[in-house]
Amino acid sequence: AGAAGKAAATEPGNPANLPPNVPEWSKTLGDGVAVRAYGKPSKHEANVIRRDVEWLTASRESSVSFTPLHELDGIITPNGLCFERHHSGIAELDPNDYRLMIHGLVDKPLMFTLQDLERFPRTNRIYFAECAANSGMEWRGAQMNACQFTHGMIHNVMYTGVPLRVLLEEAGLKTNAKWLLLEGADSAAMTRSLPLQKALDDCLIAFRMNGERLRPENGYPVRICVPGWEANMWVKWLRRIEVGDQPWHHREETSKYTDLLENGKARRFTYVMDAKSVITNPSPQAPLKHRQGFTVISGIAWSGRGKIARVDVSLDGGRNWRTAQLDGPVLDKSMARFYAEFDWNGQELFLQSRAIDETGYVQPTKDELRKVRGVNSVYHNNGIQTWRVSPEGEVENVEIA
Amino acid sequence: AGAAGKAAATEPGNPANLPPNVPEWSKTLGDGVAVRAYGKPSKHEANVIRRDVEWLTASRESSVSFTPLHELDGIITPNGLCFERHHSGIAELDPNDYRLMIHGLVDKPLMFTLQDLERFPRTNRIYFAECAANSGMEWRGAQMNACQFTHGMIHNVMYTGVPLRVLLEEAGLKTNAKWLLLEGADSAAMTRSLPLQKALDDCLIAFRMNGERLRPENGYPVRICVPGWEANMWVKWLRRIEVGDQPWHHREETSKYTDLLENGKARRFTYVMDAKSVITNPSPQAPLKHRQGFTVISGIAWSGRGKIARVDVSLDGGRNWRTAQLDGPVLDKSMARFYAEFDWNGQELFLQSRAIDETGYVQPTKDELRKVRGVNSVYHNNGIQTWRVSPEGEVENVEIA
Amino acid sequence: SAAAAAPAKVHYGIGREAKPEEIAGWDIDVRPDGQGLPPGKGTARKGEELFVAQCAACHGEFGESTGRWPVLAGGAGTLASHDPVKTIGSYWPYASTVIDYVRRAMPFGNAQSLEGDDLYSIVAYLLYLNDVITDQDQEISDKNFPTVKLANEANFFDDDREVSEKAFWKKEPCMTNCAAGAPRILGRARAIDVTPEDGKGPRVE
Amino acid sequence: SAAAAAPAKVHYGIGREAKPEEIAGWDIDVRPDGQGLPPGKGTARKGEELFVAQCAACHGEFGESTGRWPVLAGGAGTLASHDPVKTIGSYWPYASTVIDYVRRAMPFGNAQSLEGDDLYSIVAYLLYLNDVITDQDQEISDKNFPTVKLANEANFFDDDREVSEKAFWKKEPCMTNCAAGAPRILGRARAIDVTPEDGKGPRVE
Ligand code: HEC
Ligand code: HEC
Ligand SMILES: [Ca+2]
Ligand SMILES: [Ca+2]
Ligand SMILES: [Ca+2]
Ligand SMILES: [Ca+2]
Ligand SMILES: [Ca+2]
Ligand SMILES: [Ca+2]
Ligand SMILES: [Co+2]
Ligand SMILES: [Co+2]
Repeated sequence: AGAAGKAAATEPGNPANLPPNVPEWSKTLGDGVAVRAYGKPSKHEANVIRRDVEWLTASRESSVSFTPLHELDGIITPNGLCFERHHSGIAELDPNDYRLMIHGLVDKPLMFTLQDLERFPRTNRIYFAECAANSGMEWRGAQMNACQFTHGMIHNVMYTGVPLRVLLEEAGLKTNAKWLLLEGADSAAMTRSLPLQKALDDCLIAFRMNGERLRPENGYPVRICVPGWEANMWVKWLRRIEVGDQPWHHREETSKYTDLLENGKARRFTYVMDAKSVITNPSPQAPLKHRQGFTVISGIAWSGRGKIARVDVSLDGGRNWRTAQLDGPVLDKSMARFYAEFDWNGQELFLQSRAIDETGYVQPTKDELRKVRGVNSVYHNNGIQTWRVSPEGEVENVEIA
Repeated sequence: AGAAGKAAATEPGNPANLPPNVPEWSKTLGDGVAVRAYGKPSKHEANVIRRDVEWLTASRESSVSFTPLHELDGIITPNGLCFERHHSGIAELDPNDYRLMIHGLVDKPLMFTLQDLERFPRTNRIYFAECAANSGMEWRGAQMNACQFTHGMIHNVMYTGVPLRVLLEEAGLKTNAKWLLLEGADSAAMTRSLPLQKALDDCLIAFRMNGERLRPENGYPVRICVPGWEANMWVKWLRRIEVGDQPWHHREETSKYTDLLENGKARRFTYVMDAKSVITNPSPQAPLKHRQGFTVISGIAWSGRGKIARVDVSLDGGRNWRTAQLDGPVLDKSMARFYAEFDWNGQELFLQSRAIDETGYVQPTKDELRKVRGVNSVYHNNGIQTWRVSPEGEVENVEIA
Repeated sequence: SAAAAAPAKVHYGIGREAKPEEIAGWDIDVRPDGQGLPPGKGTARKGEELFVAQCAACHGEFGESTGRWPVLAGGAGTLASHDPVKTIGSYWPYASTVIDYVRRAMPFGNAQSLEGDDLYSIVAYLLYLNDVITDQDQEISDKNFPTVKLANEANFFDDDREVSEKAFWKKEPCMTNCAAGAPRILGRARAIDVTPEDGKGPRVE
Repeated sequence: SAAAAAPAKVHYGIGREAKPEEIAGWDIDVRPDGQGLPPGKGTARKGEELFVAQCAACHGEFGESTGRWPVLAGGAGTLASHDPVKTIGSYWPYASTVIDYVRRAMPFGNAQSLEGDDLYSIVAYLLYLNDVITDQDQEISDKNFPTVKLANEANFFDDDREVSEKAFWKKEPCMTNCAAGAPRILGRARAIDVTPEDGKGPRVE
């Protein structure tokens, strides 16, 4: 009775609203239908937001905000929480003034309105978009004490769009066409060079995310999806595609998004996002509040090379692994959700997860990665994350040997 | 040149923002990251909202708002646009005060906090929820001139939840357990009787939709998902589950949600939503603006009995049918998206779609349905919808012979 | 089905036992067999006054409704007509549903405020308005409530669509020349003109 | 791959031909081979004044940066060090990227405002700050720009991860006893303490 009494005492809530009492909301009327014509989350979820790290950049217009992965489950990122990366703030286009121009090595340069694009055959696909700099602050060791900041530069969305291939066919490609230049309408006029082969494979000219139109911060009205490839290439507010015979070597593929190795040489055109995973719950912002007993570990895994084949989880810092359960649809170049269950005895844990994709790639440890890349790469840090769980259930980002 | 000139003249947009000119948003900075910590749609999408039909009910607190299906694509309904059906307005629960009680014919009555529920094994599934009254205004003939109002009482969402089976096992079922009573915490204290067999099959005690927590208007913090069954059973703000040996015959399964036939007798416990489909584009709110040429017809199909196997589309009011293409994931008891392409010669069209599910059920015509049900049923109207497209591209809801 | 087989016994030890007094506070449902009836008694004569004070503003003094609020009485003999009026008397199968529903949901906006004798009295008045009881002074109570029967009970039958609508499972639905002649328009929503229009207030007609 | 085979020729007839003058207005990209260079010429001497007026507030008078804005010059010889400083001079492979980027994106907040001689002059000044050109009066222009070479060009190589990191494709990753002893903590984010905390303003250190 003593223990039960103690458990009850720690229960949250206002007794006036708990049984046997009948709370106000069971007696009186709430807001009617369509009062909230476009809905938003409960006021009690005000802490579930994108956050930025102000010291990272000189200005918020050229910066990043992070998805609160620890506050989500399943594989769909709601549109309001998709991480942002802008180079000159959110371009706010009027959809009537939207134009997409395709020119260069084509038979006939074309100009499309938004209405034009929406007339083409379209398709719906769920893809992750991960910034190549995701986990970039962790190369030299554990730095950010939050899953949101270590791994939150990723979102997973169902896009509706026209295969880029269809538009290129409409324009007609010259035989020497090999590369595309993608250009945004923001005031960074963001550009990236895209190999034609990828363009003809699975890229989408997307105008919808999760059913509705793109959000302004994600490229309204039109962005490109480059499935499995670094999100920097997913040019937002897409205004122009030029077809050429060589890459442009623009700022975002030279100064940035090249991976500096220890010997001072740099890898370029590192498009594919390697297989990666992270435990989202528990994590520093989402401690284990029950002191012991049945516990579900939850996380996400993804690979730019295809489907996730398997995820392993370790409770002891990588000494021993168990295979987690993949739940829900496991799709090509999409986040997959994994769960692993165990009975927590209340002792310290060192949680890790390890993704394996359908090509057989196994997510490396941070040390394995540093051995081949050094610590100056900035980008493509897909090393295995360790969370230490204290007996009190607090979780912190650590590096271990 | 004349024709090209004319085409250009009808293009939307402000020349100052069109090429060769460089618009303002390509020169100046927009809002920075995390300025919109929880994002919302572009101001140019202010018309993409849930709408109600005020003459339908005496008050908005007991009424319905409709999803703008014609403004969406793919199969995910964004949370802000999920149709609402309240019987006493939106109950606004404090999550700390949330309790779920399971009692009745169980070994041990249980009380759960929200945190408790989130500790159980959970799963993620995409399901449609359709109000049994969807299309209910159309029994006697074409009435609502909008896809939003003829078919908008449906949404399709990825839920995260605990299988109800798990919670019932935790409480332990008595051998005479046969039915459950589901009860909401709103001031209608909404109740429905649920057969135990369904409860043990695929029902979820859900706390998330599309990754984030349920929205207040959809049952925050906890609702039940009863896959494939009428949405009235998907009790929101779920506070109590009583296990019994017989149904309760409460107001929502006697006065309402029973289907009155022509002879005055009424069918009850009509849970399953029959296979159904509708063309969302074009539709009255989404006319065909191009006068002729390549055209994609788009729509959604779903069945409470399982997966959609096939959708056929007719351009001539059901005289001739072609099989549409299903796009994106085709899942159990989920919306599926279909497309059909044709070359519009600019003449009048009578568009119809016909869903077929994996059990072989074929969506009936409205006349076939009326022949067996009469016109007094209110609920479960899954008859084939006809949209007339005029040569000008205007679309209207018609009934045809 | 296999899915509905006896569940395996796995105990997670999550949550706690619900206390009897907690259950008592929330367990407000009533069944046709009388299970769950709260204690109390009342007559239609006593109920009339309460109904006029708390219910009639919406439902009308005789349950005939004001405006578009629900009609609660009348409609006998209309179910098989073109214009069925479904009320407690004409349609509902069980009287227990009245007591359950009024207790949990009415008055609209002041739910779970009625109990005991007031609840029974209002329900007695509703039964009286619906000719279910004919004596204004007849006492109904938790003791005799299960004996109150409604006229339409026998006219409900369980879902039989998979049998009665078997024809909708068609092997090969017609694909070409499925009907003769061009489509003929029988009705158009535009003519009825009750659709709210974008950007305008709703149109009530 | 099959996906990249020559596409079938299907024409939907959607959209219209883009006019040459429309393309000219938006086609602002510049390639290393000189394709796309806008007409113009300039010297570092002329560029200095423009740079001080329009760029130095953020990037510093000598490209050394103010606050946390990007550094544009210096860093020679640091790439293989613990603290690489990646600038136009130390890191960038192509000078064309400078002219392309400044033209499309700078000054920050007043993009696409620079053209012609001003653009070339500012770029000349940046090249001068980075010791790419040493004579302040050397004229660079659309004619001679492709001859400007940057020192680090040869140190870039194409993605080779599928070869150089082949070891990450492991047949059977270790499942038990994969390391000896208990985990030893080498570092903790808490100790660094730069994580913004919920409900507080960000902490800049
Ligand atoms: C302010 C208006 C209002 C008042 C006052 C009100 N009701 Fe209601 N009543 C409603 C509405 C609205 C509904 C339908 C609720 C729903 O299902 O969404 C309803 C439904 C009912 C029903 C079910 C009708 C059916 O056909 O299913 C009954 C019975 C009922 N009320 C009885 C009462 C009683 C008894 C009182 C007073 C103690 C009362 N009402 C007071 C508005 C009102
Ligand atoms: C108000 C601040 C500001 C001013 C003024 C400004 N810049 Fe910048 N500059 C930035 C920022 C911020 C970035 C990084 C933008 C991004 O990628 O998000 C940048 C990036 C650059 C880069 C690329 C740096 C790299 O390493 O990739 C160059 C080159 C540059 N600026 C040149 C200029 C020139 C030339 C001017 C003046 C004509 C100028 N800037 C004026 C803020 C400024
Ligand atoms: Ca009960
Ligand atoms: Ca009277
Ligand atoms: Ca009208
Ligand atoms: Ca060009
Ligand atoms: Ca100087
Ligand atoms: Ca701190
Ligand atoms: Co890269
Ligand atoms: Co039904």
